[in-house]
Amino acid sequence: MPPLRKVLIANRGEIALRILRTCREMGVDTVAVYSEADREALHVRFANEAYLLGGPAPADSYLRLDRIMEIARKTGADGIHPGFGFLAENPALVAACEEAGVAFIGPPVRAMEIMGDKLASRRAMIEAGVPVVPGTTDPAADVDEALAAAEDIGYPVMLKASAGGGGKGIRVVREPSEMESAFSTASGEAASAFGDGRMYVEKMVVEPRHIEVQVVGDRHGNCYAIGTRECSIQRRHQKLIEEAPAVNLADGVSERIQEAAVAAAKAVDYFSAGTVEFLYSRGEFYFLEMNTRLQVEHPVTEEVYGVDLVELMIRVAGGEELEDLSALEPRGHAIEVRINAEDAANNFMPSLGTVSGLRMPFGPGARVDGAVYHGMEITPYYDAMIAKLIASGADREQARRRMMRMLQELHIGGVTTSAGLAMQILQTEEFCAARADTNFVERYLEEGRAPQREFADDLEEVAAIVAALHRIHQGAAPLRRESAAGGGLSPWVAVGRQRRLAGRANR
Amino acid sequence: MPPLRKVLIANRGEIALRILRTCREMGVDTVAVYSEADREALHVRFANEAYLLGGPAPADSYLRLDRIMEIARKTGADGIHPGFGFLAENPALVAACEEAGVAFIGPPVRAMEIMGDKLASRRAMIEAGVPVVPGTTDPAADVDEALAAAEDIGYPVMLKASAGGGGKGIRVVREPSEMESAFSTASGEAASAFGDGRMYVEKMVVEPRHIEVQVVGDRHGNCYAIGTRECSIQRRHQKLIEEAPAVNLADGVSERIQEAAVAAAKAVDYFSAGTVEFLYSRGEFYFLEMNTRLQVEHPVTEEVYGVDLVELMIRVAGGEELEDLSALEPRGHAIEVRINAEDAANNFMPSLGTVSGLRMPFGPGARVDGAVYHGMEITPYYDAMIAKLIASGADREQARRRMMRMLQELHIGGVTTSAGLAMQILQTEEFCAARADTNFVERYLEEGRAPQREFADDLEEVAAIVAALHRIHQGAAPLRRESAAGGGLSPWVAVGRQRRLAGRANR
Amino acid sequence: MKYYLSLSSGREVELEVLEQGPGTARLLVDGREVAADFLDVDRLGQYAVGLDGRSYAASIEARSDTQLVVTLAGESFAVTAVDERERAAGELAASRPKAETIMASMPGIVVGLRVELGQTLEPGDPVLVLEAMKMQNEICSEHGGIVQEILVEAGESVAGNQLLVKLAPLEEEA
Amino acid sequence: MKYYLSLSSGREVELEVLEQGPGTARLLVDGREVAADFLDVDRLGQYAVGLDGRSYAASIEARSDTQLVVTLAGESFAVTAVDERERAAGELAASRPKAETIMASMPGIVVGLRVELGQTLEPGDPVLVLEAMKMQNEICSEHGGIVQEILVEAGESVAGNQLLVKLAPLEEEA
Repeated sequence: MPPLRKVLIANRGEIALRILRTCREMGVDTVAVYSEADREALHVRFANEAYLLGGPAPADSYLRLDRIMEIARKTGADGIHPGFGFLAENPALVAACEEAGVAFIGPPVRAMEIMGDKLASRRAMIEAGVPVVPGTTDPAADVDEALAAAEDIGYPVMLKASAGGGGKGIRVVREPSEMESAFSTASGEAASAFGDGRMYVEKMVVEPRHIEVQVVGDRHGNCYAIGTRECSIQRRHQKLIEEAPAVNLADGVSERIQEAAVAAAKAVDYFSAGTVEFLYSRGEFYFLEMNTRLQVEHPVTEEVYGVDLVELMIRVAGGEELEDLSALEPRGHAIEVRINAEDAANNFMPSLGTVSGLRMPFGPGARVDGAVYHGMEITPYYDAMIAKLIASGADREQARRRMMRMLQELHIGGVTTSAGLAMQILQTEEFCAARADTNFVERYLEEGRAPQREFADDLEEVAAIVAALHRIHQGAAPLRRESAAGGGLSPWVAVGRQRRLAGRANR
Repeated sequence: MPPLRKVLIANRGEIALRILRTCREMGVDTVAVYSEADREALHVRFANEAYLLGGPAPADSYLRLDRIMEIARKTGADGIHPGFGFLAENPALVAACEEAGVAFIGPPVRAMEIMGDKLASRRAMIEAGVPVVPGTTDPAADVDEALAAAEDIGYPVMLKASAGGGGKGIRVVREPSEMESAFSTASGEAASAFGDGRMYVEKMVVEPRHIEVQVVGDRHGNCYAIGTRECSIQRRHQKLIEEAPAVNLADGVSERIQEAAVAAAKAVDYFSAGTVEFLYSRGEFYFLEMNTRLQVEHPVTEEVYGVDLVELMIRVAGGEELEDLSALEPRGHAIEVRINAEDAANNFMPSLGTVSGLRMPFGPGARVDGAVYHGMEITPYYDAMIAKLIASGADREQARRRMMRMLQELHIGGVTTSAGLAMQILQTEEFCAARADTNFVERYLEEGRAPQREFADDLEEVAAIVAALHRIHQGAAPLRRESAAGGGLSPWVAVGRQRRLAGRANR
Repeated sequence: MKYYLSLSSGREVELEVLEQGPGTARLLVDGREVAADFLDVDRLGQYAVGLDGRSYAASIEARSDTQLVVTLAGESFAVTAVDERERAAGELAASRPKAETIMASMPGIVVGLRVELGQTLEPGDPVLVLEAMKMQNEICSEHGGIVQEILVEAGESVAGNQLLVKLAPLEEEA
Repeated sequence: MKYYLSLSSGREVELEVLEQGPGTARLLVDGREVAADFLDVDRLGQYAVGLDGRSYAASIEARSDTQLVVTLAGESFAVTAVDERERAAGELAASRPKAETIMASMPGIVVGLRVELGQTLEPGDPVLVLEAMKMQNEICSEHGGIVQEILVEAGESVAGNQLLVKLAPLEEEA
């Protein structure tokens, strides 16, 4: 199994670009694939070769396994990296790669199958001695079965898609009356997302924190844990802020949870990069699931350990035996904020539009992983995540303040993003003390708390003044223009108007 | 001496923004000052307070010590950071700070005075047992004295401004006939830059490499070396590419040169951050000068050691005793490329204009320190450096390839930059082997070598095709339009024309 | 000219323009005088703002003539900015009951309808579920009302800003 | 239409447009057929280019109608792109001797004059020293010639593109 020389990246956006960057740095050629909506995307422009898959809808493009394999064959790619989402956890891609003699840059198909099935993975973990949350071992076929199982376990319970992942197809059920609606929406979501609507029922862990472990293994039987991450800042099971390492854990938990993660990975003969997710509550941790792929939040681990996880995946896929990764020394702390094109003030509605004007945060400790560019159109076809900011510092507080500084510098014109909410969360007592649980964000939003701002100025008043200045600058309302007898606009107003026109021509 | 709470930044551009970022992260308020050319600059927009100094010329703005001290008084700033350039090495600023009871964020005035004088510093170094280059100990008043000194030392010699720094006022003189013109231009440059045209003569070290040491001391007598940097890639004594740590040194040199640097700093009771520069040739090193300020290339040290040098400077200025910095562990390698608005293909002429469109490199290991933004006007008043790219990697080769990747991603519309030259240099055998000396870039340019490209494609042909496509896309030449009988342009041509108009309106 | 600024937090600011020059203005903000300068940096929404020596990097997105989103120091503030005449006109309009139209805020697929013709809705009641960017979003009525017209079916793809459901004002019922 | 592309390295490329559609073209490049597509991304100089499946992020700066700087994979290439008609017109012009004007490529200060009226210059000879951005730059003659007019004095501030010195063609002397 020789080192890979040409990798097809079966993905788009930020993660395609992330993989492409490492390939370029390794001297590995890249083949991009794209939908009609993505012809000018950065992952296409920066690749060595690029081929059209089909229409913008994922089913017509990034999920077209047949087209992807055809392009791999045509271009002579010797590896395929699936990124995350789309085909990343689809065993059919692994099988197709094997058939075509192309290296799949990911784990073995058996590990993917077991970990992709909530119930099979629970069984495997119990066998391997990894602690799991009490719950059913068989899926509930319908609402009645789910109700019966919940009765046994005791409310509150979690209803989870058997084939699920990435936070989709999950609902909390606090009492029997909520079961019917939760079951139908979650099952529908799961059926649409994974083609499998089966659900199972699990005890709800009280005030859980989401702690996870990065693991990397090779095809020679080596498997290493590369530290912990905390991802408790989430809304509807979508992570918003992640960090490494996890802090504020009971004594010995960091070591024990990493050992459990390696045991979990070894139980399925895992290789490549993967993440073992746990719920942590009051000193105890429980296996939640294993994501058999690279994760959105992988950069915080890279920053703390000075390692390139995509590089490791490519080397493992090329058959290389890894050096001893347990010798990697952590340094400092890293925090990631996901920038989603969505409007937190308007029920997190996706914010579509054209990105006009972009000011990304630079400077010490500031990493940006993103595929966003001036002129980019945010379409409804794909995930709302358009960039990730990663702040590293000597300690958690420096990383936190650095991230605030980065968010202050960020400007993405034309769309509304989740950056403002992240800014508020970073300044809450709960975040500062590292004791937010996975329900914190939803509680925070429900409470409608006034933000605790570390910035001294009265920002609300400043915003009001700026809004007024904008109107004055624009020559303001029609009423005002009417009152300007003889059409005599002030020079300022005239300039303002010309500028607006120029700005429009550019959009 | 309490911790600083409000810092006035007596500088502009990239370095002002760099300092401001750390202040914000430390919770220290910032006062920006600006010239009429810089009202909309990022260092102004991101500061807490901002005040106009005067006209665009430095003498009317960033060199106006009186105005700066007045603003410090008015705003209640308790510290002043001078950055580099402008007043950074001017003892008058230190004196004014002392008089006003404001902390100068830099070294003691005596260290600045000694190190600011080439001859005084030579004497001090000889006394402290730090090796120096053979040369005169008194300045040459005129060409004849310089000729006599050179005769004693033996050609080739270096002619250096006594008050110099930053590569200005330096010339190589290979034989007596070159002395007159070299003396007059160098002395003129020095008189204009430092107000002091005195020159001295030094033996020219053969095939010298520029190796320097970052030192940081506090007011409690502690002084530490934080590793080495290599800055041999320079043209006309202006550094283009810098890296940390210096590699390919003879055994024991890294340790001995750091010890010598600390001895040099201690000889002048140094505190704050400073750099001791050495020439290195064939296993030996010689003291060149000490820069008593933060340096352009400080980020490579920050990346390798995980430290924030501006933070250390602010803490030292607040009277804090530093933790033991010799305990800092280096990790990996970092390379910096300066992006100057200048045209290497046209004798490095400054490239002025408006920045239109900006695509900065992101991703793992990519740091950008810059003050450049879409719409920024590059004026002739200030330094040509508009950004710095810093690539960090697990080793030198990863950092080098990462920097190439970053340069490939970089796009700064509207101006010509030095990025292309850096890209070529990074791919030379000499750079790859870390054996380029300080004359390498000039030799490389004179030779007119064909670039050794690691990118497989025939880029020249692609560039030619792209140029043709651009012309075709634009509806091309007037000749073509004439030939379109009846004014019937193809839809493509029409669209191309509209787009061009829109683009222009935006500029 | 006077401006009335309302923030989404409920806060109100009253502002009067005392004097204006090119890029500068002297303002009276809730009775306090403020010297302002205001510079459009890139014609793409970035502004350099100075208020009595304080400095701000502001971003402005105009949702309409009077609905502005101002981003400052990492946070966004929705501001309704009306001048004195618009305010007088607005007060008149506010006294009339509101008919409501439910629009698609983005292109997507209607995966479920939650209402029937003639049904009475309270403010905040769900109207339909729209799927976009792989997330299902419940679209709710702002003011409530009576379902007058349903223009889409479940399963239908809709464009951004497409009209989906019309509500008649509740008051008309009484 | 045929295009003649000259690179600063001296390389020449001949290109013929066989067919063109919106954003696509079929080209004959030095006799080899190439399928191209070309997309203006941001109207600010960034283009997405595809050539037979190879992909490029190209930046283009137009210095004039025919003088283009193309940046690709981190390097910039100065390309002179003329079509067949321009080439025919150009060949005519090239047969005439060239008068040269020395312009200020940027605003700055003339810190030294290196020539006198009537002096004969070889190609590459220095004409004057211009200080800008704190660096002194020697401005040289491209084609050489006889100094006909000196329009500035040492110490004078000059604007960008200001005419500094006029040279008469050398051939006129003979």
